[in-house]
Amino acid sequence: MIALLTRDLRLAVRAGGGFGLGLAFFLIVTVLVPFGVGPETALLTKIAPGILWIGALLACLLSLDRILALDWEDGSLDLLATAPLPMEGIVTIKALAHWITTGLPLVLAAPALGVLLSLPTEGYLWLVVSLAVGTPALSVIGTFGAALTVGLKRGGLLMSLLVLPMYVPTLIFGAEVARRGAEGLTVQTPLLMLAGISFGALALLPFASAGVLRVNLR
Amino acid sequence: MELTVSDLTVARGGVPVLSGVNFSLQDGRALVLRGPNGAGKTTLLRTIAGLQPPLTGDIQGAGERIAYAAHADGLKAMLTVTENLSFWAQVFGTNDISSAITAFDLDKLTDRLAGTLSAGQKRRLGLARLMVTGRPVWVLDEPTVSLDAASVALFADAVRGHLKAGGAALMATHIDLGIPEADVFDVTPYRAKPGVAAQDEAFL
Amino acid sequence: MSIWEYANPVKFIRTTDKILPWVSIAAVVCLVGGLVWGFFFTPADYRQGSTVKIFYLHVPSALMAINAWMMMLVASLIWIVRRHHVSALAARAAAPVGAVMTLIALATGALWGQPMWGTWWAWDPRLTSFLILFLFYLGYMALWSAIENDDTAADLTSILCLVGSVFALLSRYAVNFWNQGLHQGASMSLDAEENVADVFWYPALVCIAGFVLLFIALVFLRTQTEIRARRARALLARERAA
Amino acid sequence: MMPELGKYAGVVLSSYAVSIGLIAVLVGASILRARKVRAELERIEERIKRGD
Repeated sequence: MIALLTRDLRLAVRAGGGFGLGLAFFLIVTVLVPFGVGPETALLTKIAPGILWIGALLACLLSLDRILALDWEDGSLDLLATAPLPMEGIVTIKALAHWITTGLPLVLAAPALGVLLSLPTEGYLWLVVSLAVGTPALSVIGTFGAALTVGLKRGGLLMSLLVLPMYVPTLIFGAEVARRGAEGLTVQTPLLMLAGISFGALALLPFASAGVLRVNLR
Repeated sequence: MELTVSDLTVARGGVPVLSGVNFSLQDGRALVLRGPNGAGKTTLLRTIAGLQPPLTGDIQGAGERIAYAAHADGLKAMLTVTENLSFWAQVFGTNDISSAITAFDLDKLTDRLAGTLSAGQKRRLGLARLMVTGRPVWVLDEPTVSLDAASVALFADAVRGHLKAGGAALMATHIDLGIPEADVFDVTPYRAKPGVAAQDEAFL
Repeated sequence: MSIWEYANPVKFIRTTDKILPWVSIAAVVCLVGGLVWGFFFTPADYRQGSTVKIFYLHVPSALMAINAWMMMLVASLIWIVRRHHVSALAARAAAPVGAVMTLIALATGALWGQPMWGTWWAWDPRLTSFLILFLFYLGYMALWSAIENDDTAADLTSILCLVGSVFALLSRYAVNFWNQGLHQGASMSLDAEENVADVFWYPALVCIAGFVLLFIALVFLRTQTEIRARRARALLARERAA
Repeated sequence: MMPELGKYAGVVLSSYAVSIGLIAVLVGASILRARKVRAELERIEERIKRGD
C-alpha cells in the first residue's frame, strides 16, 4: 500500500502535471474572477470564499481522469488487481495520492489567493480548515467517478457530468464554512456536516469504487 | 500443489470462446498453450489469473499463487528500472530484486528510466517483474513478443530456474521457447460453438 | 408462481402487452379528466389567483420525478441482488421519463415563481434540489449510453444509482441548510385541508393518478422497447457468430 | 368556456403548454422508438425464420 502511494507521488513529481497543473489552474481561475466581476474590493471580499472553493473544486476535477486512466492504459491496473492488495485499498490509496498531489497544494495555496481577492483577515483560518476537511471528499468522490469511466474513450466529459452533482453537498458546506468564517459567524454546524461528508465518503465510497473497477476490468 | 482447471468455460465480452477446458499443471512443470489468434488464450489466462469470472467450471490452486504478465508490461516510463522492480517487489511483499535484474541482464540499465528502454528491454523488465513477485505459478501471455533470440534464451533460463525451484509456468505463445520439457496444450479442440453472450441468452 | 417469473423478458412482454392498453387508457382518462377539471372548473385561489391551476401539473410531476428515481433505485437493487435483466432495463427505461418529469416540475415551478416571488428562478432549496436531481438523471442516462456491453452498463449504472441516491439526499439537506427558501411547505401532507382546500384537492388527486398511470404505461412501453432492442442485438450476434 | 385567468393568464397557459408539450414529446418519442424497434425485430425474426 505504502509502495503504491510512494510510486504515485513519485510519478506525480516526475511527470510534472500532478502538483503544478491543478495549482496553476486554481491561480488562473482566481485571477480571472476580478476581470469578470470588476475590481471593487467590497464585492470581492464578499465572494472570495465561494470563488476560492469553486476554483479548488474545478482544479480538483481537472486532474481526476489521471487517477486511474494512466494505470489502465499501461496495464498496471490489471497487474495490481492480481497483486495481494484489496481493490478497496488500491482505490483508497489512489484517492489519497490524488489528494496529496492536488488537494493539499490547493489548501496551502488558498491563503495566498485569498489575498488577491481581499479575503478578510478572520476568513483565512476557516478557509484553510474548510478546504483541508473538504478536499479529501472531493478526491474520494472523484475516484469513484474515475472508476466508473475508466474504460471509456473520451470518458472525461462524462466523468465531469457524473461527479459534479455529487460535489454539490461538499461545495455547499465547504463554502459555507469559509463564508461564515470570513463574516465572523459561528462555523460549527456546516463544519460538522463537511467533516461528516468527508468521513462518510472515505468510509463507504471505496467499496463502490472497487466494485465498479472490478466490473470495468473484467 | 497443482493448478487444476476443470470443465472451464471462459467468455470474452460475455460470449463463450473456450468451453470444457480441463488440464492440470503440477509444480515444477511448464505448460504451453497453443492455438490460432482469437482462439481465447488470453481470455483463458485472464480468467485463471482471476481478472474475470469463468462462465462455468472450476479453477483450483490459482488465486494468491498466480503471477500474471499480460501484453502490457505495466511499466512506468518515468521510473527507473530499479524503481519499477522494487515497487512490484514491495507490492508483493518481497525484497530481493537483484537476482531478477541479473537473470534478465538488466544490470547495465538499472538507473535508466523505463521510458527510454527499447521494446525488447522493456519486455525483459516486464518479465523480471515475475521473479520479484515470489509467486509459484507464472501465467504468461505472449511473453516473448519483441524479444531477440538471446533474450528468449534468457527468458527460457529464467523459466527453467523457476521450475527447478518448484514453480510452475503457464504460457500462451506461438514461437518455440526452447523449453523442450514443457507440455503443450492446444486449445483449438475446446473452442466454443459460435454462440451469443450468456447475458443475451435470456432474450433469445 | 412467483413474482420473479415476470422478470423473464418474454413473459414480461406478454403480460404487459395485455395490461398496457388499459393502463394507457386509464392514464389518458385521468390526465385529461383531472387537468380539464382543474383548469376549467375550479375557482381561482383568493391569494394566488389563477396561478393555483399550475398546481395540477407541478405537484404530480414533482412527485413522479422523485418516485421515478425511487423506482430506478429499487430496480437497480434487484439487478444487483438477483440479476434479472428486465429489472436493469426497466431502470434504464424509467430514467428519461423521470428526467422529463423533473423538467416539468422545474419549468412549472419557475413559471409559478414568477408572479409569486417576482422572479423566474430563485435558488429556492426545492427548485435547486430538483435541478440537482435533473443532473443526476442526465449523468445516469449518459453513462448508460456510453457503455457498449449491456451487462457492464447495467452493473455500473445500478451502482451509480445507489451512490447517486445518497448524494441526492445529501444535496437535499445541504441546499435546505444553504437557503431557507421561499417555497411553501409540503402541500401534500396527510390532512390535506391544512394546506389545500378540497375544491383544489380532488382534481389534483385525479391528476396525480393520471401522472402515476402515465409513468407506468411509459415504463412498460419503454421496457418492452429495450427488451426488443436487446433481443434484436442478440439475434444479430447469433447470426454473425453462426 | 375559457375560465377567467386574470393577470396570470400568461404563466398559467404557458405552464400548461410547456408541460403538455414535454409530455407529448416524451410519449411521442417513446412510441416512435417502440414502433421502430418492434419493426426492426420483426424483420430480423422474419429473416431468420426464412433462413432456417
